[in-house]
Amino acid sequence: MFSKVLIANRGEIAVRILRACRELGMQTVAVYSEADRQALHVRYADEAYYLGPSPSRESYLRGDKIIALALKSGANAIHPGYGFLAERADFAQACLDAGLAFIGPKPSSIAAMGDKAVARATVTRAGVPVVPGTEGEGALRDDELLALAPKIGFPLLIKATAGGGGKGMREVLAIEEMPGLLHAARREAEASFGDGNVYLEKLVEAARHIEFQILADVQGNVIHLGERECSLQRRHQKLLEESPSPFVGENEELRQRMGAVAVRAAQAVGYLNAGTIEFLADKEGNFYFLEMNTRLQVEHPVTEMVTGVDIVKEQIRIARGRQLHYAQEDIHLNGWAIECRINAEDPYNNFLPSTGRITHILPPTGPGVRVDAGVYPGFEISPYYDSLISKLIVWGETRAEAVLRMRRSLEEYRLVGVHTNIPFHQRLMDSHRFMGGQFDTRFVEERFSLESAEEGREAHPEIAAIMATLVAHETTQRAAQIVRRNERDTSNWKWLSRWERLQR
Amino acid sequence: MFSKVLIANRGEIAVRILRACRELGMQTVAVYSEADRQALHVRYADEAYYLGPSPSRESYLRGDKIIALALKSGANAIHPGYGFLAERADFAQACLDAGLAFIGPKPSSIAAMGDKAVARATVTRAGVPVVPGTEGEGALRDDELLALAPKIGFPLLIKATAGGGGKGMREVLAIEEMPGLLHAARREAEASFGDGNVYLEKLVEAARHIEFQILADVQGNVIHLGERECSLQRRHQKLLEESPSPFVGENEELRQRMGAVAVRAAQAVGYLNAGTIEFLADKEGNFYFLEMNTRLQVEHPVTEMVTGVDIVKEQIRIARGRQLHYAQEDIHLNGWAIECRINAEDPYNNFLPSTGRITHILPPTGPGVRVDAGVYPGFEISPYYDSLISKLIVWGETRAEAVLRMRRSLEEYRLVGVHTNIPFHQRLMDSHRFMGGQFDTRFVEERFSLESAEEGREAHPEIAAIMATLVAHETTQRAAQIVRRNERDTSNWKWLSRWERLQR
Amino acid sequence: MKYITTIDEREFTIEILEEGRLLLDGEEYAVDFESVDGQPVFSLLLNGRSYEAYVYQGDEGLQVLLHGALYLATVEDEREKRLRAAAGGGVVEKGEFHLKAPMPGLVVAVPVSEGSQVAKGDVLVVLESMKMQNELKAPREGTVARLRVRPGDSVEQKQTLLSVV
Amino acid sequence: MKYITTIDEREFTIEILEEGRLLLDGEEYAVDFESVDGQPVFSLLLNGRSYEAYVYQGDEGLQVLLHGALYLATVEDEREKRLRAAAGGGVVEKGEFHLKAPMPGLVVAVPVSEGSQVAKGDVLVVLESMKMQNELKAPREGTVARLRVRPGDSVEQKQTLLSVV
Repeated sequence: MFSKVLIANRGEIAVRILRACRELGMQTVAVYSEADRQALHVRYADEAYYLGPSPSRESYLRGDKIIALALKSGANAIHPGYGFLAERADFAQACLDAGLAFIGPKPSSIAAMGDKAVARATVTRAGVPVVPGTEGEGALRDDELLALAPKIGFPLLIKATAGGGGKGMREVLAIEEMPGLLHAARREAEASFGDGNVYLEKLVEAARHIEFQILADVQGNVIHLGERECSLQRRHQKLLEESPSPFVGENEELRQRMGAVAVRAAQAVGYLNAGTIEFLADKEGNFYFLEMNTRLQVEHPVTEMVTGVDIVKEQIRIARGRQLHYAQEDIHLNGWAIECRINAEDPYNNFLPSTGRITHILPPTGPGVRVDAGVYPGFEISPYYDSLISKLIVWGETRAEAVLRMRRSLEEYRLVGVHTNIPFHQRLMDSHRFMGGQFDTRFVEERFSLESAEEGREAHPEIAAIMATLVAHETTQRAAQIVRRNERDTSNWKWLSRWERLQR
Repeated sequence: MFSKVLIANRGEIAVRILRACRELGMQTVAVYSEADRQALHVRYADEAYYLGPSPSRESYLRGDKIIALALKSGANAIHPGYGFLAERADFAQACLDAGLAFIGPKPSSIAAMGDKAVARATVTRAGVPVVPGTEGEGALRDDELLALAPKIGFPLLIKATAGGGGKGMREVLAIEEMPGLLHAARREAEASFGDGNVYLEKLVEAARHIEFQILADVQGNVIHLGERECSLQRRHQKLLEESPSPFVGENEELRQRMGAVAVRAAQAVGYLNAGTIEFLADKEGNFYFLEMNTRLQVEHPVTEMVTGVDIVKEQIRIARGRQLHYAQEDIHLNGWAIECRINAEDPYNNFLPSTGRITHILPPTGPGVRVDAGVYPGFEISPYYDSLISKLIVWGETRAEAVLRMRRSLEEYRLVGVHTNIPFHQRLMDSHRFMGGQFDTRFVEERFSLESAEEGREAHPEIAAIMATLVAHETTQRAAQIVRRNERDTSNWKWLSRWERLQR
Repeated sequence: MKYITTIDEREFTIEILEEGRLLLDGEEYAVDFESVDGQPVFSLLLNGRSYEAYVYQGDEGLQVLLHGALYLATVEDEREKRLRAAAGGGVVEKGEFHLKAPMPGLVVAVPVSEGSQVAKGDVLVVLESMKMQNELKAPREGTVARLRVRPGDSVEQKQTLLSVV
Repeated sequence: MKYITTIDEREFTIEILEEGRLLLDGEEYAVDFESVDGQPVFSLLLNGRSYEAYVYQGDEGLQVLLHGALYLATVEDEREKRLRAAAGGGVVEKGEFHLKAPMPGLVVAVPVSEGSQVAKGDVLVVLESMKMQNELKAPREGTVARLRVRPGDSVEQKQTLLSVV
């Protein structure tokens, strides 16, 4: 049974895992790249070892070095966090081969869920619904596709086998228009990818992204911790998550049915530890398996806030061979939790990443507010890693209370030195569709813009004008003062007390 | 029904109340003294008005000015917070006379509970037990006291009517020694206070301070939100509070019995809004009414964390005439919460208050952690107000989890610029008696010292030596560099970019 | 001191008087304005109303982020305003545009070449940073000139990548 | 550079070598030492072990607050150490003690008068600050001299209140 854990990650999730380890009395080992010497995970860990240069492939992706450092430091378990090596079956296997516990699923489960076709086939055998389509059936001719189309149902999508990014994709509303659209799709696919093969997939209309948190122990117990709604995305990046889902809402029957399917999907690969089953759901309440994330998720805190379960501690207990703390009937969703991902990016400039030194932070606090962050005043945000710098999570007795609490928390949050997407979240909180829970996975990209969201709001241009003018005024005045002061005193350093020098 | 609230307070509690108002969609008005222009409550409120010079009696205690500012700004309710004017019946009455809602109890309840003898008589009539004694019975002769002593029971205390501070106080274990001790006590009281009168009071051995949170609405519903244990005190200042109480623990029968008595005590004065009934409890489970705090308490967050009730929001709803959100049977204590009061004081120098400018804060965050604070990096801690700068509250599924979480949170907390009592709390968390829940109101002062608590711990003098040496070394090196740099460049200011000047 | 401050083509005349007072379009206000912790975050009390905003120096004036909304402000004193009016007024509409890297990163694609005609909004360079692919677009139509990068290049912040003339 | 650092009467010999190495009582360690945000908070990696502490300049040396425990350290280089040894060694035990206000406040009581004999631990002045009454005590026995305050006085931080001779 292990008692010293190496955390093979950085940023907020490394800090999150360190905290769980510390509360369980485990010794901790951090690893860090050149850019991360001053990172919070290095400061919080009991031990910290240099891994390599800043680019991930030379540091956080060097599984060989990480395992060597674990062995050198006497760590006997590795927690991979999310991203980096978390879903690499070969890394999980290498840990086991080196005699280290891997705090996550078995390598075979990672591999099975990592290959989309294998995953689809595996869960289908277990009776889990997948988005109906012909993807797994190889290259079909037009007559074959036309014969299969009615079984899938309309509307459906023609998709290029080789492609992505919408090239070679066509939406089909009825069989009559299909031959022409097939022709157009194949021609575009051929032009774009040099491969004219296409397949059919049911179009899930007004799709919502709903996922279930799974926990499974070595004794074979598998439970779910209810769902999370993650439909608010931009460029396939989740921006805001909540639990429960406003779509599932008070439909406890649907929740339990989806949860049972999620448990079955996990059991289909003999799953162990924490994982997430992602579904697409349509307006009618049909839901389809999308994929399984065989690791801890960024958005796990919303589930923690409504269930009271500390998922990371439970991961560690499971990896130590303990039985789950909870049975399915112990799990109840209490109240409502929302998470906003705070990214270092400029919402007013096409969401371009923003780098720089953070000079000041005033995080929101108070009742029902949790902030998970990997940054602090003085820390430098580098261009090497993802732009997530903080997660703001709130809890309320109801969704309405949680939304209002998120609003006040976003308004309170001060972070100086890099741009953040906080204004984006503020506008989202004001949106009527968000407040009503009426959104799907296309909402942010197709029906929400920061500029138009600002139009309807109470604006204060006169206040902005006053503040800008006062800053400009003071800048001019100060500049003059600096010149004058300098003329008087050419030996500033003499005025530094010993203490001030010490603090430099 | 009011919609704009003036908060007649400062510091963390003003911020706490502002947050509740904001989440309820209320407009907010702050008031501030000269020292508090940059205080967080001024920054967070919709409006803020200058009250007067820094000393409280010229600012936060000026009820007349505060009421005038409420009327001027169009606020139609006042929340007094705790301290300052919160328990002044005349101020509450003046608010009502000015047509302002007072977010608190009726002036008559404040008055009745504010006079110790009246409070004692009132609750006694309602069948609430008080510490047995002869205090209310005037000056008695020795023979009368000797006759009453057996009814009170031993051990008991002889106390000086005029006195305090232990002068003229004697502990009596049996009737035989009482005549001699009476003589000595009277002589000492006479010498100290010029008044030899004494009274008898039952000695509550190993007393624990346990209080119940009460909520009462205008419809006459009165409920309690379970208890808080506040036995850890120093100079009658609470330092750490928890809910539930380790003393009451799983004895649900005792909890409900004490809760019912607390409700009865509140009803005895026709109580309205939030209040707290304080009890002293002894080892046998006897408990005695101590006093009622007719206001919000510093330690209300621990109750919020285990019940899920937002007490400040509930206060505002009650003051608006709404019925309580909860019935008694809705209230369940879920898990365990602990609060450490973080004071600006030096635990290594007799807990002397510490003033200065805060230059850096890294608060603990993550699962189960709440920080209520009224300070931020750049804020100046002045000598005018109390030393409470932050409250660190944690929640755990069990008391053990909460203690471990508090430990890691205290270790994470960085606050530079003033001394804090964080090291004191860290040592308290390590104490076996604290961990075991084995402490009474005398524990901190009589059986706990920072120095001896440090003795048993794993010490790292060699690490401290290295760090001190490296700091001294760098200081010397830097000082040399500053001299050299200055010799090269006598016009530093030229090197400031426009942006740097702007940031000054 | 009198300033003319423009936000979204709306002009405000702001005169700063002594002792914490100012005139906004002729109306007098009590004003108390302080930086928080020496940061570009400012607390303003204006006739008792409390506001707080970030104020940054941008390329084309001051950026004010207030209650989650961004305002672009240009502040001129009377002399500057008169000079600009005398010079014929108006910002120069044409001129060369130099595409600079907004952050350090790796060039992953350059879908244009020297001499390409581009329309406003066309993608000029795709830059990878923080694990995201970021499309840098043309702010106006024109012709690509002085293309200095190709896929695979690492670039520094503010490095010029190409020009649109 | 070689230093002799004393903590609780325990001496450590610490030699700082170049390139992130040092000798602690002759044993070599890899050392990486950085201030956090320019604050008197320091992060130390010592052979891979991670420590963080506040280091303050106190009146009698450096104060190191590490894992919630306070260490008082005096750091001397070899030359200073030799000089002190030559001077007969040891800190001066006697001499005057000047009681200074540790914070601004209001004097509420002065239970001694000029010429009073006091023992170590006797209360000299009671100072109210932050709503607390704080007892300032004698650090050693002696006679009260130059009493400069009386009840009701407001005092500034570090103002001398009286002396014990």
